[in-house]
Amino acid sequence: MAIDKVVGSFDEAVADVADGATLLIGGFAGPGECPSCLIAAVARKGAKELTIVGNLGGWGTNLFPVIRERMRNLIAFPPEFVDHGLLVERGQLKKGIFSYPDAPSPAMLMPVERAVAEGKAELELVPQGTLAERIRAAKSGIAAFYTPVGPGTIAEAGKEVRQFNGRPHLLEPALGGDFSLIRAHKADRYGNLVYRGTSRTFNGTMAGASTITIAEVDEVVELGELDSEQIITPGLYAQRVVVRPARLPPWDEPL
Amino acid sequence: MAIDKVVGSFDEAVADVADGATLLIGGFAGPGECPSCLIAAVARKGAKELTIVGNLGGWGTNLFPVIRERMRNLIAFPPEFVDHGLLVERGQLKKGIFSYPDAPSPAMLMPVERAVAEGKAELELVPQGTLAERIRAAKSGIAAFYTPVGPGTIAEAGKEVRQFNGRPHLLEPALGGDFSLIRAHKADRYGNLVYRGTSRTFNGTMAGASTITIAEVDEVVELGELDSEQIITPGLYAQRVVVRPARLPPWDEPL
Amino acid sequence: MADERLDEQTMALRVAKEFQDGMIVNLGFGIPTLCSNFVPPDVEILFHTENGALGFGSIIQDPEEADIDFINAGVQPISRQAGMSLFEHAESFSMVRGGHIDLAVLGGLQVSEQGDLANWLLPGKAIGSLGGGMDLAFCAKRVIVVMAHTTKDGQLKILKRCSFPLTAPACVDLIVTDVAVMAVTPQGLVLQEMAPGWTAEEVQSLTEPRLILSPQLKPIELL
Amino acid sequence: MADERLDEQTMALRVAKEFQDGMIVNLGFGIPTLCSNFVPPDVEILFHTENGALGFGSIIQDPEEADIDFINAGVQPISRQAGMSLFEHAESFSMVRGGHIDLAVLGGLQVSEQGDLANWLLPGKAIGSLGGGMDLAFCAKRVIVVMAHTTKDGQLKILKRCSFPLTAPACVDLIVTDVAVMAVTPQGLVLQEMAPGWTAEEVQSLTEPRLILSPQLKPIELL
Repeated sequence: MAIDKVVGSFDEAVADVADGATLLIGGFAGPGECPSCLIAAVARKGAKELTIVGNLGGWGTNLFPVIRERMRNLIAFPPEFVDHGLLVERGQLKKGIFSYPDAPSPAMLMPVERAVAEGKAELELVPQGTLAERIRAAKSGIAAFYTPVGPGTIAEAGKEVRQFNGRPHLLEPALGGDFSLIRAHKADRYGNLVYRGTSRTFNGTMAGASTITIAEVDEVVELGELDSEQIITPGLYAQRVVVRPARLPPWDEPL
Repeated sequence: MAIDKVVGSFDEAVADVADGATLLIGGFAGPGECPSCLIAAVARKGAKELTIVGNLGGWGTNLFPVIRERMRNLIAFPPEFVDHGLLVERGQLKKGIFSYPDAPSPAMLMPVERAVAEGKAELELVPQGTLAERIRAAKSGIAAFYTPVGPGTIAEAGKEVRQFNGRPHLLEPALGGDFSLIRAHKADRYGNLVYRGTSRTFNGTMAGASTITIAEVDEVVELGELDSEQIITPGLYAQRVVVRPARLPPWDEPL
Repeated sequence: MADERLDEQTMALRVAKEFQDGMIVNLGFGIPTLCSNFVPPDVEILFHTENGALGFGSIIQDPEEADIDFINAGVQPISRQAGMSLFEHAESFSMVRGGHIDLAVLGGLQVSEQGDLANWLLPGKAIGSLGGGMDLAFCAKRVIVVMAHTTKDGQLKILKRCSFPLTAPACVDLIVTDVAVMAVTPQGLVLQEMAPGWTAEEVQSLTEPRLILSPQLKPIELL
Repeated sequence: MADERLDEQTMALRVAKEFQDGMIVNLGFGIPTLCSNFVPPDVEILFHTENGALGFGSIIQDPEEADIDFINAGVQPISRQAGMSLFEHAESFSMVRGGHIDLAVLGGLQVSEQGDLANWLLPGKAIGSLGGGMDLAFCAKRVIVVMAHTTKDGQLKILKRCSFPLTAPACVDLIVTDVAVMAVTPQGLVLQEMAPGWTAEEVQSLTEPRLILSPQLKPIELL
């Protein structure tokens, strides 16, 4: 039988995301690099007690229109965009492991800030490079590593400190998930992926760092159309591929 | 002033390789992926007491014709090819850190096997994946990491063993160099690199893992000719670029 | 009373004088981002952004031309440029942690005379964001902090010890403010340049640690 | 006296029956490489090679068509194939160490009843090569060793304990030899299949640890 990782719907792709699952959710901060349809499908499924690993805490549906309006003179954000702030708003988060959880202005509160303040969720704050490296370690079978980033700061809390070359380092453990939900540009049936521009970001890092990696792509192309030299994520790191429509429907509609 | 990393000659490119230097030398096992001209230039310079990090121990000039003849019915190896076995033959090696130091047949001896037997050089034997990861750690500023590969084998000797997830792991230190000598296909003046086929191998890994990375390439192209999405080694990892002639001259001729 | 303080553009201009040919430079949010407008004409540098690009062009000003797949770490649209490369996040921070970034220009809430930097937790917020600033502060070869010399309500920001939680200890090499340029040295903060019309005493009055006056103390060059 | 032993091609054919749809498979040097000739027609698998390719095609037999930039870890020329991807060495071993290789087929000098494997130091050599075999033996999801049941001079290779230095302890799942197929289980080695004409006693006589006879013990299927 031919290998074919393409799944017909987003709802089908996330059907086995169970309560208590750990999700690595790709993206950085903007809509270009965010797997919005996969996130919406997890919201529709309603899986609870999730641990979510990502860069941002997530804008959510209340804050995003404000941000979109602020950014209007610089860049046009599609109004249908949702990020994992949606899952936080809907009470699906147990623990967030983020690099950038708070809103960029003291006048705003991200959903995760509210959830933590109300005692409904926990937060683990991780420097961005350490977060990326911990995820990469999970993909790469590295149990833990020593980084020079963090000694003498909040990042040191609870961590082993050890000297290498006369400089203190922190021991940081691998951080893998049950599912990586990522955004890519094109895929083939083997799960080979290419990205577009800076949308590669944490998406490329998280591919392969979970038991199941699901890629939300613009297009599935014929095998061979992706040049071997140019494939960024080799297919063995992606287990499922779903094609996203050109225009996103409202998040609560089946897709 | 415009950034321009292209150096006019191989001899100039390695002029500051001093006695006692640590060289990471790219390649895997065959001639396609080996920076032959850079190695030849180091041989001509005659730097001594070198520590060489690489996959193979190096065929050298005596054994290579034998291997070439053996491979004749499968693949045509260019006769002018030299690898770092040349440096071993010429007594320039103090210590080799290799994954595959011995010849594939008990009837042959690689130069490094001779040198070790005669007490002229030391050898550190490293599993190939651990070697690659140690080099990558040097590039990435990771001081050391825990790998599940090696406990209960020769690889454990002298290493810290620690349990993670109920499984023993070895602590492996980063392995960087003074110079990485690598082979690539094309470069631009920023030092951006692309490779060809399986020639990427340790070349892509070693780029950026030394203070100075020198790339031996087939061609330097105009800035912008390498597609941003397809650049494998971003230019900040390469400090020097040298163009290799279509046909290699004998190794002892200035180049 | 002291003369006017420099505006943000002028501070950025001053920082950009530190750009040297061939440097790999990462600019943080806010004033640091403005530095990209002032690269000296005979200097070629490459900008790095944490979210995975090196050697990108200017910030795009027209939203019609912006592309949501080409942004910097401040979510500003960036233009493509010959020689630009793209990469994923772990690779991007291999560059940072591995010491491949020559210069990071960061904003600051507080800087100590030892060069400690605090810039990640805004006063009054329960939760802050480390982002990529901590990695940059620890690992860039050189760190310049650019910030107002004092807070809007007159609180000192250059202190003997930071009271806010640190981004990184002993990481800052140079402080550029709206009134002065100071180098962090083993002996303490060396006042090197002052905004036009300012005296060393006036700068000192806004600075908690004792400033060492550079023998080459001069006005900030604004051209 | 026992019947003929299987030749290398036939051993490779038997191993290839373990290939299941969608598997990522790494083949070691020697007999394992031959397995690529026997992929069942209705099965699509992707081959991984340590030197940085996944999903490549067959070994090229004509040196005129060979390209020195497209080789496998045994330095054999490989053909390009739709869906193939290329990567550098650290990424290649991220795949191995990270458990992304479903099946590794390796050669062996000795295998113990606990599934310990020794295959990196040839007898009589002072120096051996670990290569990528150690990483594969430790980290592939499933490890099959394919080898002659005994050495050319009749020494046993399937032992209670390996006398040669180990490649990895307790790593082997299945042993395919020129006379038998044996599974490594917590109870010991289970004899599952024998070459045509062989008896369990004959296989046992060439095997140091006591073999457990599978209730489904049968001749090796050769089609």
